[in-house]
Amino acid sequence: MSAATEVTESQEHVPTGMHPKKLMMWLFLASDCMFFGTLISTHLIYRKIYPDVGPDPRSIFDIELTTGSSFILLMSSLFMALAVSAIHKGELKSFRRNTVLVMIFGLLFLSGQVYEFYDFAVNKDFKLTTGTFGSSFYLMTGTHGVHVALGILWLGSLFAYSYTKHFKAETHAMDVEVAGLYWHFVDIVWIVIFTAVYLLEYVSF
Amino acid sequence: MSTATSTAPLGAEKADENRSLIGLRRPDHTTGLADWLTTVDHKKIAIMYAIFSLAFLVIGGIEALIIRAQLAVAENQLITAEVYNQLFTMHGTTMVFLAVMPLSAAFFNYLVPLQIGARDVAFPRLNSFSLWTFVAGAIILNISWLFQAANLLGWFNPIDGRSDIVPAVGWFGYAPYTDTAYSGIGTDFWILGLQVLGIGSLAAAFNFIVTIFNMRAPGMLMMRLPVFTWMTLITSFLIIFAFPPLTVALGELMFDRYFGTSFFRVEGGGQPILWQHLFWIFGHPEVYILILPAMGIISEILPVFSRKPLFGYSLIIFSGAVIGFLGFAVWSHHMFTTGLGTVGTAAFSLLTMAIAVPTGVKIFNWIGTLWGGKIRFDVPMIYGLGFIWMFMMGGFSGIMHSSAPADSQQHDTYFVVAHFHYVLIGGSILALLAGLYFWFPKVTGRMWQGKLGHWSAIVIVIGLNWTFFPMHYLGMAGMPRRTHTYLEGTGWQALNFAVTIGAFILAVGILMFLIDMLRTYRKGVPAGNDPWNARTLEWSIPSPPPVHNFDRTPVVKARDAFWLHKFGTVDQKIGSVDPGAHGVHMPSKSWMPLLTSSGFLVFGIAMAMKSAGVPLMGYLAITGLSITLIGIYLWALEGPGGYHLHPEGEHRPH
Amino acid sequence: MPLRLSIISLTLVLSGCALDGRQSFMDPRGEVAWLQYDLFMLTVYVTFGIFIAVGGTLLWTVWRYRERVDDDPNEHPPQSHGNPLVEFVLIAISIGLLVIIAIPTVSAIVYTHGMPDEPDSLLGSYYHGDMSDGAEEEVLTIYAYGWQWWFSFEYPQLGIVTGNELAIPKGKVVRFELRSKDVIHSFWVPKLAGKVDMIPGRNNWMWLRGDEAGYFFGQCAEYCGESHAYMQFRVEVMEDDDFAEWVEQQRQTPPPPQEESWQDFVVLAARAPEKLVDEPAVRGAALFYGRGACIQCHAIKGTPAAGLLGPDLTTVASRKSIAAGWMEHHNDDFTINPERQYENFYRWIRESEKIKPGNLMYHVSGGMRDINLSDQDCHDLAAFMMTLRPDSL
Amino acid sequence: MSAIASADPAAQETFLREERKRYFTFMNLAFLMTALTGIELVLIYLPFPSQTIIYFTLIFLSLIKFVGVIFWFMHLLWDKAFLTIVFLFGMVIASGTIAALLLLFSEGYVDPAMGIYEAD
Repeated sequence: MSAATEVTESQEHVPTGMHPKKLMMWLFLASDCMFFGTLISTHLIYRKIYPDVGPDPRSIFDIELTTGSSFILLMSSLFMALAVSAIHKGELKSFRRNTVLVMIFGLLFLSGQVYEFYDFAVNKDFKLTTGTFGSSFYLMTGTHGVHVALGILWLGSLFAYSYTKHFKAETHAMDVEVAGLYWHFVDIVWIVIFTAVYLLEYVSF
Repeated sequence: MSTATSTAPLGAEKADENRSLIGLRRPDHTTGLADWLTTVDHKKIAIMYAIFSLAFLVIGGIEALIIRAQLAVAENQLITAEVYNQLFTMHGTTMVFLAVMPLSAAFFNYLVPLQIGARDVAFPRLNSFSLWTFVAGAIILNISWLFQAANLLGWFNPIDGRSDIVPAVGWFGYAPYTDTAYSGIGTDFWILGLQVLGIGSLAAAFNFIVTIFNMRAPGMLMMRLPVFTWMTLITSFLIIFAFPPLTVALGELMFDRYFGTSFFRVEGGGQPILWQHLFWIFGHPEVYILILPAMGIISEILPVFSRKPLFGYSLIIFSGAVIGFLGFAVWSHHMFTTGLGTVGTAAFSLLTMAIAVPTGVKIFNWIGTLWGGKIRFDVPMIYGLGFIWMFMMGGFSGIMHSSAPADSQQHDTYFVVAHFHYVLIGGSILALLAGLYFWFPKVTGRMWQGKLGHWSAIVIVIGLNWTFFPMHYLGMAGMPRRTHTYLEGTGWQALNFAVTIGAFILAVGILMFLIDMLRTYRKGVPAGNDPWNARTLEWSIPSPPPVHNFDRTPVVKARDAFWLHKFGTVDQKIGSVDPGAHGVHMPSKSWMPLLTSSGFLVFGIAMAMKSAGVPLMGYLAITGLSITLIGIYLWALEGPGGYHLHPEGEHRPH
Repeated sequence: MPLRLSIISLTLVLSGCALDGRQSFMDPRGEVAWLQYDLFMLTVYVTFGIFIAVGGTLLWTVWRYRERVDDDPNEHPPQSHGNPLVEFVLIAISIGLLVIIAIPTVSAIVYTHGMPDEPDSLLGSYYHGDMSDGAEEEVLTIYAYGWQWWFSFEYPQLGIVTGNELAIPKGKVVRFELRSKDVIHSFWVPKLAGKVDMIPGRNNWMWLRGDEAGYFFGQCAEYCGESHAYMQFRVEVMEDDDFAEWVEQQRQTPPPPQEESWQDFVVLAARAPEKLVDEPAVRGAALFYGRGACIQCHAIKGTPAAGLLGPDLTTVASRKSIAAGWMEHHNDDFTINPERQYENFYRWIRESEKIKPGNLMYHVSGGMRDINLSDQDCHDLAAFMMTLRPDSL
Repeated sequence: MSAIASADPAAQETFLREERKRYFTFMNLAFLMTALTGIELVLIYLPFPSQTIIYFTLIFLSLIKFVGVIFWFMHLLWDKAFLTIVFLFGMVIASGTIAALLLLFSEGYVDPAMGIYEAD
């Protein structure tokens, strides 16, 4: 049940040997690299040219919390990989268990982000409108959060779909794998953001 | 005609299978409006793309004519500065996003599956979604004219300071002029329209890449692909890498306007120059998105009318790829006057010059194709030769721009206007018109009579040169672009008057072209399968092609497959794959792409109205997004659908 | 066929247009513009050479290999697929031709992006009046600000401010610091130098050298809103003595039309308008400082008018145009025509919104839109404007 | 590449064995990445004399995690090379653009006279 895909079937001959949905997803992810690349470069440019404008990131960031969030997202990626593995093996129960874990960890990550935003905005007076730092920080991490939320929605739909009679491990393994690719990509974007936006702020030359 | 006469879904007994999880049935209209709204047939989608884009070509052209009428004489009062600014903004945006890009998309859609021997694109419903999303974006942009009319009649009044209703920020909308302090809700229409158009373009590009890689007929190796398909592939890659920066830039601008961020707002520390960088990171590849399909079309037409294979096939493809790749490394040459610094200016200057090499290679190879051939001057060829000549001239002024110090004089003058109209009309549009003539017999099965087509090509080329060649001199004489009038003392009157006459000649040419197309469609003589003695697979099937394209999937043995099929050795003949007992599998129609796209339309207009201060519009915008989400779910739950066709008899390429 | 068309339009163009028009970059009068002109002509020669070679080949090919009536339609020409050697040679030639353009381009970029080292151009070497400390050892630096839709020019070393018209000494390097007050504008005097944008939030600069005395036309070259077309300015390149005199003139302050000081005049105009001399210029001055609210935005040095949003009017009547160069009142020899000048002042005050739609003077709150000026008031203000000129002019 | 589509029981058996092996690969990778994340946190608190080394170490560590996810979790190691090429193409253009933008922007051009946000 991947949205927006319908392959013209009975194309016996696939010259590249790549499933169209998978190829499509990788193309989308390549394109998304440019998307997040632009968001991240906006942030880094403003941090570069206005290093002293806005609040000091070290005084507002809660790096332990963010590290925890990163850990959570990494773990969700592990379960995602296991869920994909399970569906390929035809183990529906294992697939469901792992998918639920992915969603739980995804939700944990999101609640961490919601807490972080709340903490910044209310306790530390760092808002969306707080100059360029606030603008680029919130738009970038917020967009990432939206990606996570959409991923949870997608996996949740697949999870619910797996209880219907239409769901078969053989025919839907690719749908799960494609959703998994998306989820992992969201994870690697966070790996980049965690280093470029959070950790490197703590390095002082 | 095709022996497979039945286009209705066969096997009504399978109707249950076509029901979705929640009981929705896939539509199966075969006639009327519903057929066009729900179709997933790449050929019908292509025809709709073509019709919409030609309509917008006319609208954009009328805008240009009003602009030229205003500039015909010095200190003219025909239209106000405000309307003039709206006209050039909408002219640019319309021509780039609503005329040339979708016209290229029409060719992608029609030809790629035919040229690679496929039944349809890889994701037929997604293809339909791309079309309707394009339509939604086009409506969002152009509905601003209606709101302006309503405003003049007093029916619609935006909140104070937002009364600038039609976009007037130029097609690249430089910040901070796009901020709420300087421009009205026209900018919102512009942002949202482009954002929606971007979604449609991205979806189409993913679709074509997958199609070209995965749907090729047996034996259609990458290096046997027709050049047009190759250029489609490169263009699609450009789209998937170029549009995300635009999406982000527009998103940031939207946040500035709606939520008070300061990405480009100087009061909050934003740097307006960042917008220029992000826009041109998109904008320069976009230029190649406009021209590469045209190059592909020309590379198809020249060999056919010279009766000779394309000269340097691999080099043409390689240079196309190099142009595409370098396109991401030269964006700042649009910004030579913004103070990039010595190193930046020099680097972008040199990289820009480098692009001249692969472009030159293409022109050399086209001449090489003509060399030693037997050149037949039919209408597509006249347009095609006009393309080479005009595109070459546009390329020369391009080389002149690449020298940054010289460019600092030409930048934002009519010299630049002349340059990009030579490459966009003389390049893209001439090639697209050549392609329309070339494939028109295939699409409609009709062939034109008389010489109107020849004359249209000649009049368009005359009008083009008459209009844009003097603009070089206007630029040298210092006339800046985007000025709605000029003083008498500047000495620009004579040329401007001449240019205006030229613009009307060009318009007459386009009109002749439209009349000829319409006349041929109504009264053309039957064209036959292969009127040009052509070289590629699409000419091996009936005109117009049957809904399933190929009765039997062809097996390709060589490049220029159909030519060698006709004139080559026995082992170069096109083979075929037996479809087997279950026949040809066809995708079912669907309402869901249209529904999903309509959510964008609601969202776009509601957001602009929110900016205008109309109450409750925020909720309507959310409703729009919900419609899209519901559409996606219903789409996914629609079930696989599909039906089988049994083309009767032995319909093979002959 | 297209070549013939090009030739026709070329002749048409050459007869219709002289490239020595007042904003033509084909008629350079300054060091930087010359450099850019030479580079441009180099690209023209190179591309024209390619045009002749490639275009000629194309024409010849099309002619030579056209299908003839007596050709057998079923006969196929030799099916050649390409020739790597030809391709290689052509690519090499293209690269060679580009190098011819690239080398002077890079050297010109480096040259125009750095200040030339010319001792003659130091301010102390040609100007001997008052200037700020240390300015003798610097080149003349002018801060140019773009506004919607006019320019202001500050000479911080010399302590003068002017609007839309500025003067620079002949043969001396002048540095421009380019700033914007609202949206992006571009500073461009085609005959002196190519353009550099004025971008809000960003420090841009350029240098230029006017090598010939004269009156030069400039224009904003970046789309900046409704009245973009009306945003022009003038640069006067002067001999050293003339420049020194011009600076002195710009420093003068106008005497009050009545009373000892401007303060007293303003008070009188407000408290006892009946005691004012009944002359148009005096009534106009009273309006300017009183009901007209002009001083909200305009400054006249040495008087209570110190507004910052509009052009400095201290010596406005010494300028050869108003409304950012759109309304001209000079004779052919660039001397002022007083009748046309008066007419321009009157029309500008009377109908500024028609002349320059969207302008701030009309639209600002408390601006002309909100003030009901009678026809007589406009004449009075125009008469007052006519008095704002240094005595010696 | 859904290998279960394969009807061949032998191939199916190989595939399942591969999948079981991957389970441990995934586990090990996850532990490694957890450890790396921990190290990153410790690194920024270390009073290390050369911050440059820390800077590059952090980038290097995130690169390891990045490669780990795309090649193992996302199966690029076992998939068609073409997918890797497509994705890396996007990565190269994106990182090239980021690098070029960062080089083009510098503090020197910022106009301090304009209203830059001040921390309160």
